[in-house]
Amino acid sequence: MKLGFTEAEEAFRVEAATWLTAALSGPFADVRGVTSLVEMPERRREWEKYLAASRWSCIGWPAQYGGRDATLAQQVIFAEEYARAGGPPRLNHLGIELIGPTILAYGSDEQKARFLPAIANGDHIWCQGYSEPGAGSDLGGVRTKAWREGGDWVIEGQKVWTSLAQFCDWIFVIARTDPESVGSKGLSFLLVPMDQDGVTVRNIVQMTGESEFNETFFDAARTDAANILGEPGQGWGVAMALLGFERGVSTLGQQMGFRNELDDLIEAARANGSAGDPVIRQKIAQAEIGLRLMRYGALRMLTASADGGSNPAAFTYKIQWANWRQSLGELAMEVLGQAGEISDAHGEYAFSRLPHLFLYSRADTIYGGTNEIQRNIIAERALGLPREARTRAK
Amino acid sequence: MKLGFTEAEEAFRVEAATWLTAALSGPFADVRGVTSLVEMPERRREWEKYLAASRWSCIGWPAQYGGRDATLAQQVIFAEEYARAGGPPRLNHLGIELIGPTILAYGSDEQKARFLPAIANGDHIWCQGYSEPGAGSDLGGVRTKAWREGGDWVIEGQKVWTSLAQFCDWIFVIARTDPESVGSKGLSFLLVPMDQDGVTVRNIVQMTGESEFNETFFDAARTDAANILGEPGQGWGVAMALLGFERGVSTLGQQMGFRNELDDLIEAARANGSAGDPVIRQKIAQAEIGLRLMRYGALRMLTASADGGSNPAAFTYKIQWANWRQSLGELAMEVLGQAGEISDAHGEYAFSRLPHLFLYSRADTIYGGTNEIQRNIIAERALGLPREARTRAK
Amino acid sequence: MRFAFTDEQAMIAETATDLFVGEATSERTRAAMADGSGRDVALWDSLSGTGFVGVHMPGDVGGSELGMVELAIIAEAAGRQVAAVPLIATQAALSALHADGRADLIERVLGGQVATLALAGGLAPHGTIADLFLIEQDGGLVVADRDAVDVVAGTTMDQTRPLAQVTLTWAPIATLSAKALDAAKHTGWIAVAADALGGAQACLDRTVEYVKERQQFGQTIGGFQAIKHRLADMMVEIEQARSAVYWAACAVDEGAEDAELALHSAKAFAADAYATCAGAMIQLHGGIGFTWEHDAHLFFKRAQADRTLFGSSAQHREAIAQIIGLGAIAA
Amino acid sequence: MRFAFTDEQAMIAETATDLFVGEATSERTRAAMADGSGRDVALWDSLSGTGFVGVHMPGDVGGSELGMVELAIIAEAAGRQVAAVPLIATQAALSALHADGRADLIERVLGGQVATLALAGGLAPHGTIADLFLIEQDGGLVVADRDAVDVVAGTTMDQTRPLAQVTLTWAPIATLSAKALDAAKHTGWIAVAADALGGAQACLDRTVEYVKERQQFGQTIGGFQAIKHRLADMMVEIEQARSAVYWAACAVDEGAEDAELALHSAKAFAADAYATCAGAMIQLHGGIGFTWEHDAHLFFKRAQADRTLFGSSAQHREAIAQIIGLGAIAA
Repeated sequence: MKLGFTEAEEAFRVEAATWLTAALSGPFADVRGVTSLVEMPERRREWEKYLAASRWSCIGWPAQYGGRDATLAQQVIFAEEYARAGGPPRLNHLGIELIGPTILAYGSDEQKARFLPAIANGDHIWCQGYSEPGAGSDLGGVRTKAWREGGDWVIEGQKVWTSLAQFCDWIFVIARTDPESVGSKGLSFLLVPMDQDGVTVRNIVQMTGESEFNETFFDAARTDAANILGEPGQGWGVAMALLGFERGVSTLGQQMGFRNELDDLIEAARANGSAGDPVIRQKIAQAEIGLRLMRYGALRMLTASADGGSNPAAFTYKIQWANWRQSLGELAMEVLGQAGEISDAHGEYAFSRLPHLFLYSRADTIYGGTNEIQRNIIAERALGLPREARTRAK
Repeated sequence: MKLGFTEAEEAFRVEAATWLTAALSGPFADVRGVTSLVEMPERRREWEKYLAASRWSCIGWPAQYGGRDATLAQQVIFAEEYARAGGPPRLNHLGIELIGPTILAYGSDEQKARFLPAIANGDHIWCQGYSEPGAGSDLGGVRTKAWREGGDWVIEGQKVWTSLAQFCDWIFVIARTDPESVGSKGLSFLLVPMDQDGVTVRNIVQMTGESEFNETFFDAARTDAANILGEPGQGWGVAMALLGFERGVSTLGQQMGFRNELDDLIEAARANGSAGDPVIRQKIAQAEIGLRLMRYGALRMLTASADGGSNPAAFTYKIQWANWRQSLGELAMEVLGQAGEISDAHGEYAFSRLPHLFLYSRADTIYGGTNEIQRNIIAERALGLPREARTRAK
Repeated sequence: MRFAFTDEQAMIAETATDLFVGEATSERTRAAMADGSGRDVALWDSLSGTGFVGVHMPGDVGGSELGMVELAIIAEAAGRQVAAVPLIATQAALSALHADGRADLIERVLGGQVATLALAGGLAPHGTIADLFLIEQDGGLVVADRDAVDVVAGTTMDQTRPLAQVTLTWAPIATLSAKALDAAKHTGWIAVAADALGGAQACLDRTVEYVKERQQFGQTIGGFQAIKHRLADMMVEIEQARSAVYWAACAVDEGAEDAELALHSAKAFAADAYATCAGAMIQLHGGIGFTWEHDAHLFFKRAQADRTLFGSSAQHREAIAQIIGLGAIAA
Repeated sequence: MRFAFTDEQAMIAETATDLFVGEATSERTRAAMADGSGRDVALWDSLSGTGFVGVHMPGDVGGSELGMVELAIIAEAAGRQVAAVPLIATQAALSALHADGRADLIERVLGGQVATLALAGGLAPHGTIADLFLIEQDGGLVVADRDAVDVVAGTTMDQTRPLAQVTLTWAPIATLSAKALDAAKHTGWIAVAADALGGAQACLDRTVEYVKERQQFGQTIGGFQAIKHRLADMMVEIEQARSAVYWAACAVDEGAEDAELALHSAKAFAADAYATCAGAMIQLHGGIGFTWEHDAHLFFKRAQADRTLFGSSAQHREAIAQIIGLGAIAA
C-alpha cells in the first residue's frame, strides 16, 4: 500500500503540466476554466484535436489507436494536472472513457480500426442512447426497435437524456432487435451516425434554465449492418460492461471539478463571514472529508482494476458522489443565504456557479441510475440480498 | 380552532392539581418523580387503588364503571397536571388506556360488568400478549393456539415482549383458534388470568441491563369460555381496534415524561457549558420544536377522536415520537461527551437518566410496530399506495 | 380547547382552495413568472375582491375581521398551488399598519395596492412591482412610496416571488413602532409557514398521484417499498408542519404565552419540511421532475425561498434556544 | 501509487483475522466484561506473543518494524470481533515512548504490561488495569507508574473498554515531549478509526447474514427494499471509512503533507460510520437486537466509545475547518 509517486512518475507530471499549461495559457486560453458542459462546444472540439495531435487525448489507450499505454499512476497524474491547469470538460468524454474502452473489449479488429482512431483524434464525438421516456432507469423496458433491411440496421424509437447530443457525430443505442423479447433479452448494441435525416435531436430545458440533455428521435434511421457491438441480442451485456467503465480514471477529473466547487463555497463563506459560524464549519469540514474520501475510494477502485480485479468501493461510488454534490449544493445556499437566490442576470434565467449547483445537483441522484437503483445494485450484487419482489402491474 | 381552556376547565385544573399535589407530597411522596417502568411496583399498585378511591384512575370512562365521563379538555388537563405533580408511570396503563376501552367497545354487558370495575379500582393489572418469537411485528404470523375444552379455552404457545408481565393479573392474548387458518384469519382475542400453573413468565434482560420485557409461556393455560372478546376467529379486528386506542389521552402523559428528559438534557448542557455551543443549540432547539409539535399533533388527534372522526396525524404519531426520543438520546450523549459513558455505579450496570435514554431509546423504533412497519401503514392506509410485494419464502 | 377547524373555517378553506385551484393554474403562474413580475394580476384582483388580502383587518377599514388561523388557511391554499401573488408581504405589511392604527395606508392596500416588507439584511419580495415599501430601520419600520426608494432587482431563483434590494432614498411617508415591526414579522412568519405547509402537501399529493400511475420494471412504482417509505416520511414531516402552523396561528390569535416560541417553530419547521418534500418530489419523479416543463421545480424553488424569507431556519432555531433558556453563545 | 494491500499486508490481515475470530469469541469477551477488567488476559498474551502489540516498534526494542498500515489492519481485526483488549491505548503509548527514544519503557510494555493514555479532559481506557499511565500535561505527556496515580472508575457503558479518571498524585517516572504527544495521538486516532471500521463491517456482515435467514410476513426479510437499502447505505459509509483509515495510515507512514487532515478525517468519519451501522444493526434485528443476550449492543456501545475516545467527531471536524483555512470561529 503506497500513495506516493516515484521519481519517474513525478517527471511525467512535470511533462504533462508543462504541456497543459502552455496550451491553456496559449492557443486555448479561451477555454481555460470553462466548467459548463454546454459552453463553447466548437472550441472544445478543436481542443480535443489539439490534445490528440500531441497524444494527450487518451493516454490510457494502446499506442496503436492513438494512446500512450500509460500506467495507472500516469493516468492519475494526468487527470490531476489537467484539472489543475483549468482544462475544460472533455467534449468527447463518452467516446474516450466509455465507448472507446467498450469497443476495445467487445469490438472486432475492423471495428477497432474504424472507430478508435477517430475517437482518439477528435473526429468523432459520441453520445449515449440508453434511457427512454417511460423507462428511465429501467433498461429492460427499452422499446426502441431495430431490424435488418438489406445491408443496414433500421432504427425506430426515441431516447431521452441523450447528454450533449446536439454536438455529437455518433450515438450508441440499445435497441430491441428481437420483437418477441422482453426485459434484458433480445437487445442489441448499435453504433449509429447522427448526421442523417432519420435522427432528430430536440432540447430538453432543465430546471436550471439550460439545455444539456435532449430527446433523440429515430425515424427509420440507418446504420451499416457491421455497426453492432457484440452479437445481435447480446446488447445487454455490452451495455452493462460499458457502465463499468464509468468508474475509470475520469472520476478523478470529475473530482477536480468538485474541488473547485468546494473551493468556491469556502471562499463565499469566508467572504460573507459564515466561515466563522461553528454550524457551517462542521458542514464544510464534512464536505472536505467527503471529497477526500472520494479520491481515495477512486484510487482503491483504480488499483484493483489495474490488477485485473475489482474493489467493493466501486459499487458505492455513484451514490457517494451524487449525495456529496447534492449536499454541497444545499450547503452552498445555506452559506449564501437569501442573497444566493438573486443573480445580476436580467431577463435571462442564469445563476453563478454555487446557486446553479444547488439546482443542477438534483439531477445527480437521478441520471446514470437513480439512488434507489444504486442501492438495489449494492444490496443485490455486493451484499447478495434477494432480488426485488414485484407487485402486479396494473 | 381554539387552544385555550374555559374558566370551568381551569377550575377543574385547580381541583385536579390540588388533589394530586396533596397525594404526591403526602401518602405517596415516595413514588413521586419515579420514572422507571419497573421501579416500586407494589407501591404503584397501591397508588392505582388510591387514585381509584377518589375516582381519578380513569376519568374518561363512563361513571358506571368507575370513571367521570370527563370531557376531552378535562382529560387533557388531568394528564398535564398528573405529570406536573410528578406522578409515577401508571402500572395499569394497558388496562385503563387499551384493554378497558376495547372491552367498552367490543365486550358484552357481562364482560363489561366483570372486567371494567376491577381495572378501574386497581384490582386487575393487565399486560399484552401480541408479539411472538419469530413474528415480532407480524401479527399475522401468530402461532400460539387455543381450543375449547369443556367450559374453557386452553392456550398453548409463547409470547414475547410482554411488558411488565411479572406484575400483572391478566393478559390479553391473540391466539389461533382455527388450526387451518393462516395470516389474520382464524385468530381470537382471549382474556387470560396470569395466576395459574399454565402461565410462566421469564425475564428478558435488555441492553440497558434492566428487565422490563418478558417472555410469557402458555402451557395448557386456561381461561373461562366466556373470556373472549368478539367472536372466535374475529380477533384480528379487535386487536387492531385496541392498537387505535394507543393514541389516546395517555400520549400527553407520555409527552410530559419526554419533557422531563429534555429538561434534564438542557440542564446538563447548561451545567457543562455545551449550551453555549451553536451546534448544540440548534439541535436542542429542534428537539424543543419536535416536542411541542407532538403535543399539538396529539391535540389534533384527540379533538378529531372526540368528534367521532380521525385525523391523519394519528398515522404518523408513533414514528414521530420514536424518532424524536432516539434523537434525543443521541443528542444527550453529544452533550454529555465521554463523561456520559461512565456512571458512579459500582458492580451494577446502571446509568442515570440521559445515558439510559440513549440505550433504551433504541427499542422505541422497534416495539409497538417497527419504524418500517409504521411507514408501510402510513403509505398503504393513509396514502393509498399499493400493498407490499412479497418475494418467495425460502 | 378544540384543535380543529370550525365550520366557518372549513368553509373558508374550501373557498380558498377552489379559488386557487381554479385560477392559479400552471399556465397562469408561468405567465406571471415569464413577464418578470411574479404577479398574476387577475388572481390578485380576485384575492382583493373576496377580502382574502385583508382577511385579518378590522371591518371598519374594509377587512374581514378574522384572525391568523384564517390568514394561514388562505396562505396554505396559495402555497398549495405555488400561486404567483404578492400576498405574504402585503399581509405582513397590513399587520404593521394596523398595529399603529394607520387606517389611511391600510385602505390604500386594501384598494388593491401591493405592499412589501424588507427586514434588516433581507430582500423585499415582489419589490419590483410594489407600491408601498415597509423597511426595517432603527428597531421599527419606515414606510415609503415607490418614488422614495431605490429598487435593484435581478433574476430571482423563485420566479413566483421576485426579490429586490430596496434602499430608502427620499423621505418616508410614515414611521412605525417596534410593535408594528413585531406585528409584521408575526404575520409574515405565519404566512410563510402556511405557504410552505401548502406547498409541502402539494408535493406529497402530486407525487403520490404520479407513483400510482407510473409503471417501471413491470409494476407501478408506488409499490416499491423505498418509494412508499419516502412518501411516508414526507407525511410525517407535513403533519408536524400542520400542527406547527395552526399552533402558531392560534397562539397569536389567543395571545398565548408561548406565541413567540410557536412562531419561530412554525417558520423553521414548515420551511424545512417543504424543502425536504420538494427535493423528494423531484427525486421520485425521476428525469421528468428535473425539467422546466414539469412543475416540480416551482415547488422546489419556492421552498428554498420560504426558507430564507424573513429569517433562516437556523436563525429561528437560535431564537428558540434563547427563549428556552440556553443563555448566550459561548465566545 | 498502489492503494491496495501488499501480499505481506494481506497475510497479516489474514493472520490477525484468524486470531481474533478464534480467540475473541462472544463468550470470552463477555467474561472479560463481567469481571470488570475489560481484558481477555489470554488474548492479550497472544497479541503480545505474535508481536501484534508492538507491530509498529523497531526491531531492536522487540517490535515488528512495521508501520501504521499494519497497525490499522490489526486494530480493524480486533474491532470486527469487539475484542476486549487494551490494545489501542497501549499502542498509542508505545508511539509516544518511541518518539522520545524511551527504549526502557517500551520494553516494559512489550513484555506484556498495559499502558493507557489520558488526553486533556479525557478518561483513560482500561485505566483500572493499566501498569503505565501517560497523561497529557503542559503540551506534552507525563509517564507514571500505578502507585503514582489516583484511579477513579465506575461502571462504563462499553464494558470491553472500561474508562477511568486518572490523576497524578506522586512523581512521574518520565516526561515526554510535544512530539511524543503528537505521536500518541496519531497512533491513537488511527487505531480507533480502524477499530470502528472493523466494527462497522461486522455490523453489516452480521446483519446481512441475519436478514437472509430471518422469515417474516411469509418471506425472507432481506428481500424487503427498505432493509436492502438501509444495508446498502451502511456499505456506502463503510467503504468511505475504509478509504479514510488506510489513507491516514499511509499518509503517516509516508510522511505526506495531508497527514493531519487524513488523521482527523479518519477518526471523525469512521467513528460516525460505526455508530450509524451499529444503530442500524439493532433496528434491523428487531426485538432480539435489543437484548443483552445478543451481541448487537456490544457493537453499539463500542461505537459510542470510539466516537468520544481521543476527541469527539465535532472536535476533529473543527480541526479540519482550521486546516482548510476557515479561520477562527466568529465571536
